[in-house]
Amino acid sequence: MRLLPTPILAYFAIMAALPLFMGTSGLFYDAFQAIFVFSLVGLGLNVVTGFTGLLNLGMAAFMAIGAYTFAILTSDIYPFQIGFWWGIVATVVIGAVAGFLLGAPTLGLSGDYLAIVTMGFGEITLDVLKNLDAVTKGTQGINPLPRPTFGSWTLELQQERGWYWLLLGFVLLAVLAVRRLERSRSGRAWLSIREDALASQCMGIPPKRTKMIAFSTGSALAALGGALFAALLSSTGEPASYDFQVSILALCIVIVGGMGSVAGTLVGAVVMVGMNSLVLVKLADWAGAAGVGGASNVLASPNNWKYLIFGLALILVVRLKPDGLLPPRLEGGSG
Amino acid sequence: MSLLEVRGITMRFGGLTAVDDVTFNVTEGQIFAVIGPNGAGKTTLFNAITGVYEPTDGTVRFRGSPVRLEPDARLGFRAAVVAIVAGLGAFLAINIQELWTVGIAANYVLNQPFPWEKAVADVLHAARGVPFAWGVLPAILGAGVGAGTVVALWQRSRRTPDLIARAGLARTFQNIRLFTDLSLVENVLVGMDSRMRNGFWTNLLRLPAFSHERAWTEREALDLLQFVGLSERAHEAAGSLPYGHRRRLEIARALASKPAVLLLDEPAAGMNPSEMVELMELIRRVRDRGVTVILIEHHMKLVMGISDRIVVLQYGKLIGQGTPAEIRADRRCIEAYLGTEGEE
Amino acid sequence: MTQNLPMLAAALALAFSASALAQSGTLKIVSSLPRTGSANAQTGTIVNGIRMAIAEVGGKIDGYEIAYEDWDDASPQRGNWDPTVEAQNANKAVTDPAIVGYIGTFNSGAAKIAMPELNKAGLVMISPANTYSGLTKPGMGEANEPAIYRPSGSINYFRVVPTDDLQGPVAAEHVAGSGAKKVFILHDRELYGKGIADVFQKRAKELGLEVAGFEGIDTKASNYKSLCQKVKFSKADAVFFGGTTQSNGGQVAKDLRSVGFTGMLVVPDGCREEAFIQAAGASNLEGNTFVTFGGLPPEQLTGRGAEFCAGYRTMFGTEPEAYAVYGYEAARVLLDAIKRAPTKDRAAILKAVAETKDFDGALGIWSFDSNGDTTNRVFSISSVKDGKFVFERRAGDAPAEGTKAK
Amino acid sequence: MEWVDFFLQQLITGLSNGMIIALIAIGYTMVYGIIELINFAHGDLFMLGAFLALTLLGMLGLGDWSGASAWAAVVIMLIASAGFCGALNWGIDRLAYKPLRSASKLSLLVSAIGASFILVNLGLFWGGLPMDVFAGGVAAAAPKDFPALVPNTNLLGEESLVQFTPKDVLVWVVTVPLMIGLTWIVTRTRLGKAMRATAQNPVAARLMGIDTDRVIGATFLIGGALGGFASVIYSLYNNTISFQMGYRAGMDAFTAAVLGGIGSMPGAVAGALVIGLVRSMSDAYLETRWTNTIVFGILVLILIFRPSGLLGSRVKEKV
Repeated sequence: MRLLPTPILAYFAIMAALPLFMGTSGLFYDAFQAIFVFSLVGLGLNVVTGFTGLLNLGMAAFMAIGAYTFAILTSDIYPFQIGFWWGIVATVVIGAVAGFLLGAPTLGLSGDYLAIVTMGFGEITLDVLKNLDAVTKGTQGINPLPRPTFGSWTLELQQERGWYWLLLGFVLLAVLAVRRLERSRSGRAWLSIREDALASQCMGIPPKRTKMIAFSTGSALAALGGALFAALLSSTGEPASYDFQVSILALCIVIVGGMGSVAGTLVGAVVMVGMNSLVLVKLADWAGAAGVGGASNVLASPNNWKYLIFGLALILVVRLKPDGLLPPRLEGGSG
Repeated sequence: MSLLEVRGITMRFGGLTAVDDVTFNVTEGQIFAVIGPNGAGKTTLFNAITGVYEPTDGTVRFRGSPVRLEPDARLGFRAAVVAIVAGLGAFLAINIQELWTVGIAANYVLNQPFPWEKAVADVLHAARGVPFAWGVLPAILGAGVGAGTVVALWQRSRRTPDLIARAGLARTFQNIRLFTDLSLVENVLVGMDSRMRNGFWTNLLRLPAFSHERAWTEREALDLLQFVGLSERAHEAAGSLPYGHRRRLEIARALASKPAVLLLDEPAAGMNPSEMVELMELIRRVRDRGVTVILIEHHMKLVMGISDRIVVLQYGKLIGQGTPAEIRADRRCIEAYLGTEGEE
Repeated sequence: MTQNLPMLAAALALAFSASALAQSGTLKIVSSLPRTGSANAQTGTIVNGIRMAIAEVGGKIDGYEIAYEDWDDASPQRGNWDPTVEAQNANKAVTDPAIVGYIGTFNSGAAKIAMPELNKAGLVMISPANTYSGLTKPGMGEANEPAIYRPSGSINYFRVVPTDDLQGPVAAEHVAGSGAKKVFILHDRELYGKGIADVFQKRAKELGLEVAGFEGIDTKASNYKSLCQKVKFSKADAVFFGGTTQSNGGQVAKDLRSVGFTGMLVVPDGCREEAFIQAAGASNLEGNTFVTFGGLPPEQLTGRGAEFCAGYRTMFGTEPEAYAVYGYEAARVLLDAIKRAPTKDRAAILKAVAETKDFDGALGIWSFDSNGDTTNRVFSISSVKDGKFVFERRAGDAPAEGTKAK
Repeated sequence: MEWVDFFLQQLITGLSNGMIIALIAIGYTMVYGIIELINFAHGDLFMLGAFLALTLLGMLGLGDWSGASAWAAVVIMLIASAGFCGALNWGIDRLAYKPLRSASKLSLLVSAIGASFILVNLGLFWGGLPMDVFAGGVAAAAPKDFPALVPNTNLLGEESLVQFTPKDVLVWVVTVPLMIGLTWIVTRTRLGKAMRATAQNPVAARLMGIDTDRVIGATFLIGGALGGFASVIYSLYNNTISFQMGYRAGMDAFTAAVLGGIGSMPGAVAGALVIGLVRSMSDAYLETRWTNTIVFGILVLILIFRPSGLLGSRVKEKV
């Protein structure tokens, strides 16, 4: 099988060409930049949950670690100021180390015990970021953050297309990395653990080591996503920007897309984040245009329906496509 | 010397003794069978040998060694490193606010060069002023918890199936456990993992060693599939195989690690007579590759036909062992087992 | 392959429909406030205030139609303001040439994200609710604040609410003035709550109050009984809570009383809404609870303010809440500037807003200072009686009439 | 000896909070035990139970609650909320989980997450009902005051520093018999046996003639009903409800279930009591802002040394 099967190639071709038809700014860019950030987080979670079968409910924590690492090391409110690119490198490394530190003592736990530990880790991370305000600026967030430079040229925040392609480039790199790993010894070991942990162990696959590599890889990708998220906003936002709901969003991306499918994760990110950033954002506008809406009571405001629509959409998707929109087999078999 | 020595293995689950003080030796190159009625503790014995269960009592020695991690310098080193890191971490976690303020915030002026030496000196000075309860105590606590964690985790991983598999004991399962979403080749490649040398980075960056290893492992995997007669379906998903072929794939997967011993748990279960003949043939060929075979089996024809040596279990106890001819002559064995099941 | 094409097509279609068209002759005002989730209660009244201000000018100024859009900067995932959405809103506003004014944000954290973007575009931004001092006042926040919010070098951000650095001391002075000796400070660890608690603590120490404790609460906890018992056992005779109704102020008040704490409780303007009394239970606030608030409460207003209250009642059928008047004031000052601006473009309107002087607003007569802050420094202190906020006295920089009488 | 008083006080508070968590945790652990689903919607179901109770109070009329009439109202609310949550939980199972029985565990999880979002939204709507108890519904999202039906008088005498109130009594009087009853159902009745059988091996249970769908439905019903009981007790104890309260309640309960050994009912109770105590001790002796960190830190530590929780048995996979 090819490293990048047709659906993935098609995705990148379409995505790379899309901005040519979309003008140079607008909601489209905001939505798709968010989609790409969450594609990275989703790819990370796909390694952990999709390939290795470890339920991780704390991806947002790794995003937060990435965002804050990047911010502390690059923002001009601190003396480090190592610049955008070294910041990204440091973020990936710290993300992997954070994954290792959480994983080392806990990856021996079975399924849902691990899930609650990762969920707890998410809560702890938020609290620590909030409480250590001398370092993290508490709920203020750290800002401003540097823009990426290419030689002497700097990508400014308004250059939406530039950011779009930059992020798409990062997604492409991540997809390449994940696909390469998936189709190597590490990937086979991950899949074998998901398929049958005991048989895998009896075949000589060391479970903890293997899970640890998956966990660190996933965390590193999530941290990268977090750093780019912060760079896009030029601020880390407040710690609550990385709360449990974000972890849930990442999980929904992977499962709705199709567990263990790289193409599925990419599509899952488009669907879930797109719904979040386009459909639900436009909902009030559409309702207003249709003459619905107002502040007279709780039901009249379209904003009050967002949870309901989001929830219904989730239930419907898994009901109609229990294996995800693009399960691995459609990707051309994992073989 | 025997290849595998089983000494006084006992397995208790709560009040139930599934395996009771079983002792036997397996010599290299044999086909060795474990028989006994249902519930005699055969699979439990296998699980105890392969590390799936930790035996309540008794030892298993393979090539004279117990195949388990012993406390060594590495463990001590690891515990020490983790203790230091955790201790420092606990100290920092509690005092980072103060230290950061003293070292970084107080010394940094926007857009001015940062006086690193002064910052370090300030931090060290401030660290010395941290009260005992907020400095030394958390550090000791952190170090203790860190070292304790290392030891607790190590304790649990002393004799795990992967260690035993890597030592050279491969196995199959009574209720076939393939990786159904993986292709046949990939199943075999998973079995070959212990012989692969390329690490994470080699595979990620596709360094030259990657393609070299990929080439020889895939070739060997295909050879193994050929050996068990499944090479035509090499790239299909294992889940699509018919039942009879799954056994063969499981055997190929187990052989991939080049084991010295292959443990087969009821390989002929659910097979028709002609399939069984093929299986006997396959087991012999496995033995001829130099692999010692230990099998659990109900089909007397198969067992008597290929085994060099047999042990008989009943209610977890070993009630007899010997060559097929000796077992056939042993009254207790016949009563316990052959008398009822032999009519099959 | 066949699976993902429809998805992409759908995304494409959406993106096309998203690009808005500028209509000539229409000036658009948008507000960016958290409209999903728990803050909706307060932001709803702000939006009402804005709608009312626009309705008062008949939706038209100098022949230009005034269109208003109520944007949400919260997402259902967060149930609160979401930095991504706020950034989207800012970008959306910058790129729509018809938009001449941005009313927002509710949360100071969100303002940090929107401010530099709008600043570069020269789009005027008026906040009805941000109180974090660092957004406008040099030296009050981080070293690089507020310069980082003004990349263009000029000011485009204004606010109609007095900042935390003024309100905190007012509360501290009230506590000290009441004869309390020992105060326990709680805060919600948010930008607003922690910020105001910090300045409260500073002022309280200056005034010679003993600070028995300074603690951040967990805003999602089901109760604070243990914490409140700690307050009670500390023998503090006053508690200051820096936080809002959303950050569980009601539960804090309730648990303080339920464990038998009888001292004074002082809360800032984030709690000055009916919802706070509802959440805390009126009986728990009766008598010994005080709320500080920038400006005078609706019923104390005279002139414009009184008109506002009457108008609000007729238009929406409810009493205006504290924040309604801020929304109203923000929109009015913007509309006033649009009217004064010689040309109806962003630059002229921005200039007109910055030049606002002695504005006859619902909150009194005030101007914007050189930082973009309101010169209105009148605070009021209210208590709760029979489930209603009752005006106690004026406080702050303005002459404190009637202080002595108390 | 003030510090003794203070400590005793924390013990009382911690245990009462813990018992409320325990009731919710049992709902989690029962559902988990039988279909291995982390039922994300459970916390939000609990939230709706509280809204129903408040609505009922509004319909009964907010008079002067005292003595017998207050206790009668409590009983009515308990029964109504338990019935409502039980039925709702059963309905959610039918609509959102049952069609996914054969699908992967994680699809089921996403369905539960979806259900949770919907319930939260319904809670928001509910808070906007034009009733006096919801303050006319003008501020739907705001937390609601839950009238103090149970007096806050100190049973140890008004001069005692330690407070032990009828609220604490209520928590124990309701939760302990419920747990005993539940234990009886699970260990002694036919339904209980069927539940345990289905939990152990649904296929075998079906072969033995057990209608597993009915058993699973009954489990959701009972688990939901416990959530309903818990919601009333919670509301009477804390006196505030909000449409977002399900998240924390659910998280605490789920943590308790895992801490005690997921699937084990005594474990859930033990875990909940530990969490209640740790929370109140940390609030009282350390800092509130670190409480969550301490709770989860302790959880991780316990799981490192006891990977199956406090009372969970280490089930070895059958090979």
